[in-house]
Amino acid sequence: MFEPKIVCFVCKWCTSAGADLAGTSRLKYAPNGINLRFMCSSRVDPEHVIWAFRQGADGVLIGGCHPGDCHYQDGNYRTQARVALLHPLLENFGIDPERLRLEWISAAEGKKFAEVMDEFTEQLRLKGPCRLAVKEMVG
Amino acid sequence: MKRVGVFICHCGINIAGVVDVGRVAEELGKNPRVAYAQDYIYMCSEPGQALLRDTIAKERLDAVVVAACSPTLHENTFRTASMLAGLNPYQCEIANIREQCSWVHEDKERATEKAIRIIQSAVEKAVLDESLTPIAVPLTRRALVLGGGISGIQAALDIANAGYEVVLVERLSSIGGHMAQLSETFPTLDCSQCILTPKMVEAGSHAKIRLMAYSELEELSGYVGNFTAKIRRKAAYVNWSLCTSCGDCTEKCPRMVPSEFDRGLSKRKAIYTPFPQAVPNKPVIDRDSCIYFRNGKCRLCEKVCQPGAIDFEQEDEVVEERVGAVVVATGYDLLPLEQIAEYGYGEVPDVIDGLAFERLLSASGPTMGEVKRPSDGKVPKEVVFVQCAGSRDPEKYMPYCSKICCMYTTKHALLYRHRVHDGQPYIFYIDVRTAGKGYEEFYHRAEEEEGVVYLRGKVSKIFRDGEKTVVWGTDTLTAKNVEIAADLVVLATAVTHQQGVEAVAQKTKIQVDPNGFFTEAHPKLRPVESIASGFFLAGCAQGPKDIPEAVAQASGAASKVLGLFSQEEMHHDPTVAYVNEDLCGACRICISVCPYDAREFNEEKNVAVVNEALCEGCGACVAACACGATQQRNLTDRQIREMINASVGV
Amino acid sequence: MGSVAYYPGCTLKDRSLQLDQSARATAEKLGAELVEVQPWTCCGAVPPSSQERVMNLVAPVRILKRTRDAGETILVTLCDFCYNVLKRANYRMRKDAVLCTRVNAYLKEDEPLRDYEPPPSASSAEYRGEVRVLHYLEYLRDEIGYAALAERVERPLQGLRIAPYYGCVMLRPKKEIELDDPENPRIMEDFLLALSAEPVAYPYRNECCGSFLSVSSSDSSARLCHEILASAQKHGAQALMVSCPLCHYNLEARQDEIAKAFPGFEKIPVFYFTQLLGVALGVDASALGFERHRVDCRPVLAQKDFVA
Amino acid sequence: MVYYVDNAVGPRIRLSAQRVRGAFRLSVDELSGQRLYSCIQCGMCSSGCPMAEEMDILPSAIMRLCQLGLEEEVLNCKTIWICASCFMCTTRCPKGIDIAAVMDALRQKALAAGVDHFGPDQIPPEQAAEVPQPGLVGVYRKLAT
Repeated sequence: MFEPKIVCFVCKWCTSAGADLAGTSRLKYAPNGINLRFMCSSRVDPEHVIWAFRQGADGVLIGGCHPGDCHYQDGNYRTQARVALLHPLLENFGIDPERLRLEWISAAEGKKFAEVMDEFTEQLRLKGPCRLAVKEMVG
Repeated sequence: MKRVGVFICHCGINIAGVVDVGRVAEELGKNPRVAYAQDYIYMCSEPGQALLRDTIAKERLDAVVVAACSPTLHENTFRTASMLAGLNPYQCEIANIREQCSWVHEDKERATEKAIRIIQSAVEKAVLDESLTPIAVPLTRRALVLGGGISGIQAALDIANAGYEVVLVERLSSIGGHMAQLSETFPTLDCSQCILTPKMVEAGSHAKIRLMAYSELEELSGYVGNFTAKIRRKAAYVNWSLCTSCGDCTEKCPRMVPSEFDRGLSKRKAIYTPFPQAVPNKPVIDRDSCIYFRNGKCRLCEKVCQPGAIDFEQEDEVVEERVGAVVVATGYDLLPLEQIAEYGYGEVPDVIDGLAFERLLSASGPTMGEVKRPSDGKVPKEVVFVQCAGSRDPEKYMPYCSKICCMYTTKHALLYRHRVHDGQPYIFYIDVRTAGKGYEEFYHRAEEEEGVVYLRGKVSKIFRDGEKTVVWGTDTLTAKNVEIAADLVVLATAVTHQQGVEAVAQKTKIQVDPNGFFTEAHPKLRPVESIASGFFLAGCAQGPKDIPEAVAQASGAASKVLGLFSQEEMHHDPTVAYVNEDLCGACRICISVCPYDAREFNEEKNVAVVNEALCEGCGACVAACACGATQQRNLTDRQIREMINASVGV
Repeated sequence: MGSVAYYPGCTLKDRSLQLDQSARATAEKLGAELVEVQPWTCCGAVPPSSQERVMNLVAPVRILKRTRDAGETILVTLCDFCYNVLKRANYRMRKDAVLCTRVNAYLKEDEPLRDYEPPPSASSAEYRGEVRVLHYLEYLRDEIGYAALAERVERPLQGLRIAPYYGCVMLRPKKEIELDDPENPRIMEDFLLALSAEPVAYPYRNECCGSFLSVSSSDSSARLCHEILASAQKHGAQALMVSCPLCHYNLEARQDEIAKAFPGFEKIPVFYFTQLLGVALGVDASALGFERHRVDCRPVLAQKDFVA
Repeated sequence: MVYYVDNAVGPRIRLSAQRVRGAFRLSVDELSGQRLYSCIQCGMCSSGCPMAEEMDILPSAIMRLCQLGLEEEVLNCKTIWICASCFMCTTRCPKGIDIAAVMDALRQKALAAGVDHFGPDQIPPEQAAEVPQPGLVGVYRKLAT
């Protein structure tokens, strides 16, 4: 079975804490994602997303606080706007926009984190490998 | 090349039961950037920490990665241990392989693979980590309190009594706020003036409090610990240092206007003190009403003032004060009757608001405590109280519950019964909310012992019919419509934000919610702080609340201020944004995205800069920077790229 | 145990003879004799409330006063209405001094008319609630003790699933009755356990059977009774147990009507608690008045060989 | 001229001190020995009433009508004749009001008007012969003068 590689940009205050909660609750989910912990989802530069795809990621998850809950007032709104702009751009690059997913996962939503990881993994399994892998580009 | 050490914790079987820690150590050892890799049963234990310290020294490590539990648990522990071994604490990274790996996966092979990638990614970050020191920020131990109501007074006194100076700014010519207008307070019925005036006097004469009445905040700049406030002292046209408070000027002034303090139920002069117990007890001339200012004649006050304190030439004065913290206690206002269409737009003379009724009940009020209605001065025999007048009405007025009305209306009805023994009070309500110590008992007392008739339903219309004011309501409990030919109607109008709150919010950069109340940093866990550092909230400026709550919040805000002042100097996480000035294209996008005003433009150098004291390190500006000039310390774009590489296994 | 002052009340002398009969037989088995304090009158039958309070209290207080004057400290009664009326009257005599004085004034007035000679020891002192009014169940629980009662059981009612029915006036209002917790009573369940029977737990045990409405609005009463009986059956009861004659009438004598109004309803026997006690203590079934029941109780007992 | 359909809400009721503090409520207070003003309209009496489904006005609403002095509505309702005096409400009232006593007081006031709600002709002889006495006394005492 194809196992997609997922890069997860998670904010420290909500989504990473939610992932920790999934752990303390001993929920089980697919081990395909690696969390990169930022202070805020608004630290995610669109370039980071593109870079991840170029380097062979099959999916990118950005996890932030729910609207209105951002630790930095409105960082998650910026993220939302950036993702909205990035989606058509990805399409232009030939990357299925569904491979970039934005989720609001609070510190209390361990279950949601686990569900999102499972669901996203399954979705990417069906899609197969992302064809913008660096090997292809170079090769 | 930096020598990075990796320590992999077994956490008993919590990690080692799923992740093959031996293999992880082996794999990491193969990474050319890793100088040392070792697994250990409990890294957080004292022997584990000793291992960390000893290895740092022995292997001359420049950075370490501890692969263990969530950084929220032991980042501090391992950074402190690293520091003891002579390493900069910012050279210690945590890889979370418990909560985000071993605890959530069952497939040992794949969990081990994932753990390796998590740690590799942390190693890549550590390789590029800089040694940092927390940013020290100097601190002015002096507080600014905006608003001289009970909350502001309480906060000012608490801070001043702890030995720090306070600048207490009040917009009106006397402190005291709305509490000074109240007759008696629920549920104990102690007289408001009796408990408030001693505090007013104390605040007015405290050696550590600089009271600036009749003043407003003009401008505020700086950041936590280092604010500069410009305060406008409005011209009173009376030299207060000469004034002896004799009152001759007020007595002789021929001009009468409605008294704001008495909610228009009495008249005051154009030169006046708002109420007899005012602090400071000095008059001001109301320029808009003064005959001299209007047509250049009169100056009677000047003639009778023996000390010669009247000064028609006085001008506003802007004073600059340096402070380290700001307590915002700007209070509340009531929704004007004029805005409530169905209750007569304020045009029915015997429809008044709660504060006006307080004045009618007050022994020092316009009627000396006798309840007389405004239209003809008769004692009202049937009084209707209408709750939620403008509250809980998202469609037309305020969506929220004003919180204090249930209790003060109950108090009104009860005090009315005490004053007018054969009077009948009715209270229309939607819910009676009595959450407070002794509140429910107070409500029962009114209902059972005083015969206050509670009617569950909202009044739909109020109109004048001869001498009577007719109230159309319903009693949903019997499902019958009712009408009452009342002699007086008291509306518990919505508690709203203070006038001019937008200006205060704009000057202080404190967030305001859609209803105009200042937003606390966290609704539960940080209820007295603003999200902007250095700003603290007290009283109704943050939301409707009663006196005990306002006082509690004020004391809470004061203790937060004192906590700030107790530090030697302030420290700030150094993982802030910085600018490579050579790359900056001066587009200023960073300035527009910063939620903290930490980004400024240096015109001289023509580059955007970072005020490190204000930067909270969110990274929004870094991501927004089009040319990569702005970076975040220890989370640079390069670091992120390396981390991505490691996590996808490139 | 000797003799115990006993107030049977009108119903037990007329329409619920089996309750009186079985109570006396069981008391005798337990070594106590229920002795009526003569002469007695109707207690008033309706629990006192409203302003008629004073007049309504005269009859029960007279009964209580005569009991005291006869040198008794306890008065045992069986009918729940009598119990409620006497106990509440007694409570008011203890708690309301003004009311007490007024009721006693009425009692003085009827002294010249009295048709009995007070015992020499009796004083004309005002009655102030000195007598303890006990329900027979209460007497069994508190004076004899359920543990002692269990030891006297000759025929344990093993395997008999009985739904105890409390009704209203035996427990309510709590403040004045204080027999048991009105929402979660135990007295009947513990009684059944003492007899080795199996008490059935069901939610309707303290719901109303309709009381006097069976006279004025029999449909209402039938509805309420059906709910009670059906609930007991649903929870596995073979029979119900009551102590109140009116409850018994509503729940048992009217089962024909209930069956008519609610198709599918199956009849279920309703015991007086004294009858079950009698069976358990080995009283001959002929002395327990089973023949007076509309729904024969004996088959349930015969199933287990408790009676022939 | 009446324009209302049957059981229409009816005209707006004019509340006044005279009504809410008037003789009716006071007399119910006195007859029942209860304080109607202590009722907080929680509805517990209604929710547990076994006869509620047959009533036209719930017990808690009866309390309310009394509080407002709406004598006519109360004394002309069916509820007071449907109450079985089971004391469920009395037992559960969080304010300790003996609602059953209030019902008794209301019946008494209604009966004072002279209209009986029950008479000997309404009971079949065979039933009269077997109903236990509390039932007979109860029905006459509560529903007739």
